[in-house]
Amino acid sequence: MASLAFWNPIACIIAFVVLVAIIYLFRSRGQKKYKKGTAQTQIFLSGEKPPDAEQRHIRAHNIYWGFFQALKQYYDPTIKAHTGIINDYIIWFITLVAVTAVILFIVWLT
Amino acid sequence: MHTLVAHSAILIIAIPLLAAFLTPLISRVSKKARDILVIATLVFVEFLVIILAKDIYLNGIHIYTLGASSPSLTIPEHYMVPVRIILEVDAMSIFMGIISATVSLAATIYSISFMKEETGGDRFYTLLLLLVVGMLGLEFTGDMFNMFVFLEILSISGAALAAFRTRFADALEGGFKYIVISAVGALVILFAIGIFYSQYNLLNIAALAQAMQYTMLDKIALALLAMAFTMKLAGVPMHMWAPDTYSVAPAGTTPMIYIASQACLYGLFRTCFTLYGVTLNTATIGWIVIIIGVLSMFVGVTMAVHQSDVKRLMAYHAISQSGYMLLGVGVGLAVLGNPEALASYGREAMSGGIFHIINNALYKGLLFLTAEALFFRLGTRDLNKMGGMCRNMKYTSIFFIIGALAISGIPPFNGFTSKLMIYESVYRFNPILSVIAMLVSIITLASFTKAFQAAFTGPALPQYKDVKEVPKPMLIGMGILTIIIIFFSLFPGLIVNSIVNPATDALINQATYINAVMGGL
Amino acid sequence: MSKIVRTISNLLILFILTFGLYVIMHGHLTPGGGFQGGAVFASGIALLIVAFGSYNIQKKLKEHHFSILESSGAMIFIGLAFGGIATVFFYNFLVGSPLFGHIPPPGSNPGDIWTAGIIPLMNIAVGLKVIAGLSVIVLVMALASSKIEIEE
Amino acid sequence: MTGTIFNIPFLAVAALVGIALYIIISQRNLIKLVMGITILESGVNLFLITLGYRAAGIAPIYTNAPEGVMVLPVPQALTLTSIVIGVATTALMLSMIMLTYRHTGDIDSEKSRRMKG
Amino acid sequence: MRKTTAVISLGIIIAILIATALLIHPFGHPPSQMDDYIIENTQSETGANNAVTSVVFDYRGFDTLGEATILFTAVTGVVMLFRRKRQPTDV
Repeated sequence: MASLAFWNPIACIIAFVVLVAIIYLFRSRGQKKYKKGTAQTQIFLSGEKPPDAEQRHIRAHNIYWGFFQALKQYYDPTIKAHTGIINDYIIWFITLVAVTAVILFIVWLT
Repeated sequence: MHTLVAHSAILIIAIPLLAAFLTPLISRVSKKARDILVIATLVFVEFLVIILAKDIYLNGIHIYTLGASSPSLTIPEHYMVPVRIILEVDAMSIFMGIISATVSLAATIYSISFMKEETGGDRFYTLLLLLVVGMLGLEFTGDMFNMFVFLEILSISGAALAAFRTRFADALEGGFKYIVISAVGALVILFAIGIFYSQYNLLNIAALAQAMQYTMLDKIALALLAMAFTMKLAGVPMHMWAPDTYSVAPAGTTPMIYIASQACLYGLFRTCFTLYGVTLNTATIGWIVIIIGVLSMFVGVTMAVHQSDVKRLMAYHAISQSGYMLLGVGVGLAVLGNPEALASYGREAMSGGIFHIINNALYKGLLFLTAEALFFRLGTRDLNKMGGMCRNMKYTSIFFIIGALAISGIPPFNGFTSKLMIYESVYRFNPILSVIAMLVSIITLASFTKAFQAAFTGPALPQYKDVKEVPKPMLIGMGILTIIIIFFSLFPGLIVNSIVNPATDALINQATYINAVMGGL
Repeated sequence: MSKIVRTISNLLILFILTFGLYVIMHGHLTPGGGFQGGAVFASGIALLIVAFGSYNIQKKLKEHHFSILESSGAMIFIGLAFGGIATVFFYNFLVGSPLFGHIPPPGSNPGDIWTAGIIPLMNIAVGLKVIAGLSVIVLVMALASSKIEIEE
Repeated sequence: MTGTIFNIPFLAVAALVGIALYIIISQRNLIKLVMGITILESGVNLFLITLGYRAAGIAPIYTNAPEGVMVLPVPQALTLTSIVIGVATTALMLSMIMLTYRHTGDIDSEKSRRMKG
Repeated sequence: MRKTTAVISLGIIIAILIATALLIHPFGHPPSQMDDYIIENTQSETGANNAVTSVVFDYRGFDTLGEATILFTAVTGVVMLFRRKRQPTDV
């Protein structure tokens, strides 16, 4: 396989191990005074009380909001096409059969 | 041992069938015996598939004539056409067979703990075994009508399984959509079989391929067959049933229904490459396959990013990944009539596409199982309601990360290998297609980041404080797939050379397939 | 249903079931076979269900009886197919043996029931299966439409 | 193209399949949809069985057979298989519709739909 | 839009079907290389007088096994769908 000659998963594994070693090095040089369960682990928000866990979690529908807004012109018709009605699924099917048959016919003519 | 190998093709189909008939009787006696029977059957099938695969890679195509006085007597003495049903297992069939058997085994082990909390377990396992029979039969048969029969077994058992959780209205809706799509598709395929029968009075694939003249009627049959199989494998724009069905199917069966649709992909390839082969205007149909593939990749992934239901998200990714296979193999099909281009990049594109089938079956199966694990513990599929599951479900989140990295094509995981093969070879065919494929890969990563962020990271939510890790059988099921993924990631060259390239050659060399039955007549 | 329907069904059922069995048994000689005969037989049971109501039938004919019958029919069928595996799966191993093994004279003949090897046995197995399968479908759907839940 | 007039059975097949497809794509009532699929099935079955007819043929059964050319047996076997498959599919579809109706109180494919997008 | 597409496609499909009906072999004169073998040899090979049954259970017996399996699957599916449920339903 020509495409695999220059790429070897073992190299990736070695790179991964080296990366883990570097991370471990950074981590071992961190603050030794850190202790779990004390005020150190609490969220600090300028002295305010932090919001609930419910509020802090970024929900799935908020992620990539800008992406969907930018591609609104693509997404609106696409989602509208996914009607969820079984009859429409069959319409797509017979359309595709018709288109394929017509293409094969045209190619045969030329 | 020799006898076992000689009969293994039929035993792979008949043993799970026998077990399926036995399951309702056994489960009246003992539930435990039933579970053991099902698992033992699937382990035995896996074993048979492996020894059959070994035999095929050593000795070439395996032929089994049902009901004749000898398995190799394909054509009756002093006659010129095959009359009986012939099982014809070549490297491509056994490649699909390995996928089906492996994923089914993992998914069934996974299902055991799910079934402890549901009623109707004996029916569930019966249908599960019948689904395995349908897949393996579709892949191994060498007869058009027999293929239709197994397609129906696969569809009916798949639809019944998808509707298994009858307490939810959407489960019934998903099952109903699946069976309507399958019924229409299968009837269209039967119509095409009738067209072949009217012209050549043959039903055997190899004999039909030899007799094929590519008349006007054959063109009509090709359009019907190709589109019916494409609908069954959920190619855009006939993909809309797939998210509905995959998202409602109960634990463990989602990967199997997905693999069943991959068996229909095999049906499409068998039709295009073996049945029609070079008699067909391959560039035309190749381009049709490529366009459907590109559309599937793009529409699938962009719709996936938008989903907030975790299983729908993965179902759209399943559609998108099928696009890669269609693209890779479609490029091979488009240059089939051009030996120079085929040797320089067409064959590698096909290898990439076919390698992607097995990679995708593994990691997509793993991802479906992790999604089902979330549903099993949280009782919801809505990503908006999840969060912080890393703390409660450590192993599941590790499995999810591995699956997500593999599907997004991050090195060193196996998804990268096959995608790289597709990118490289497709680039030499048409650079734009390759660029779209890479873009889709990036959006895939983005959407899995979203799913991971929403479900697994974030602060511990109070309502899920008591959520525990999923039970052991589920972890074993996911673990099997993970181990195979890691193995495939470490030794891609070995896999490509030993099982993928023979499968590619089996598709390209139509004459070998024909000669195995017709004996060079 | 009314008394007339019930009386007539009581009379007819015997003929329907006998005809069904005849079609199953003579599948290798005359038009028909396991599927057709099974369908005739199951239509008799469907007639009973229509005439007497699914609730009354369900007291006598339970769903699991049919399930066992169907599984056994399927097992006999696949078992006969396995019987030939010494040669090939589905090999007609009874041709030439005393049981159903006669070879009929070529061309038009009056028909001999001891011919065709495993085919009559397979007809019976498939007949059992179809009887059980179609009856259980009709019974379960009739029960479900009258909102009676079936026993597991 | 000779003998076009004798191809009327095949035209009947075309009509049945066309009608069935029209029903499947236009009727929103799920029961009618299933009826459409059943008609499609009948059309395909008719197609298979007409393929096997030989002019002035007799049934391919030797028991007390009169003299004459026999029609092809394989299409009949295929049709038998196809009919049983049709029965199985229809039964399962109708059961699903019954349960859908219990859940949603509707058998309209648009109003009983829960999933889209 | 949807209606127009559907009507046009249906028109093309019906045209294809009619073309099939006209292009196919004349009714009553099919090619018969495979079936002639079965008609000739059904009595000597299987011993059955009824050629259709010999096709169903011998020459294409595996199809029949599949067909019986389909019926079995459908019955299993129907019984499974109407099984007694432990959990309450969501309506």
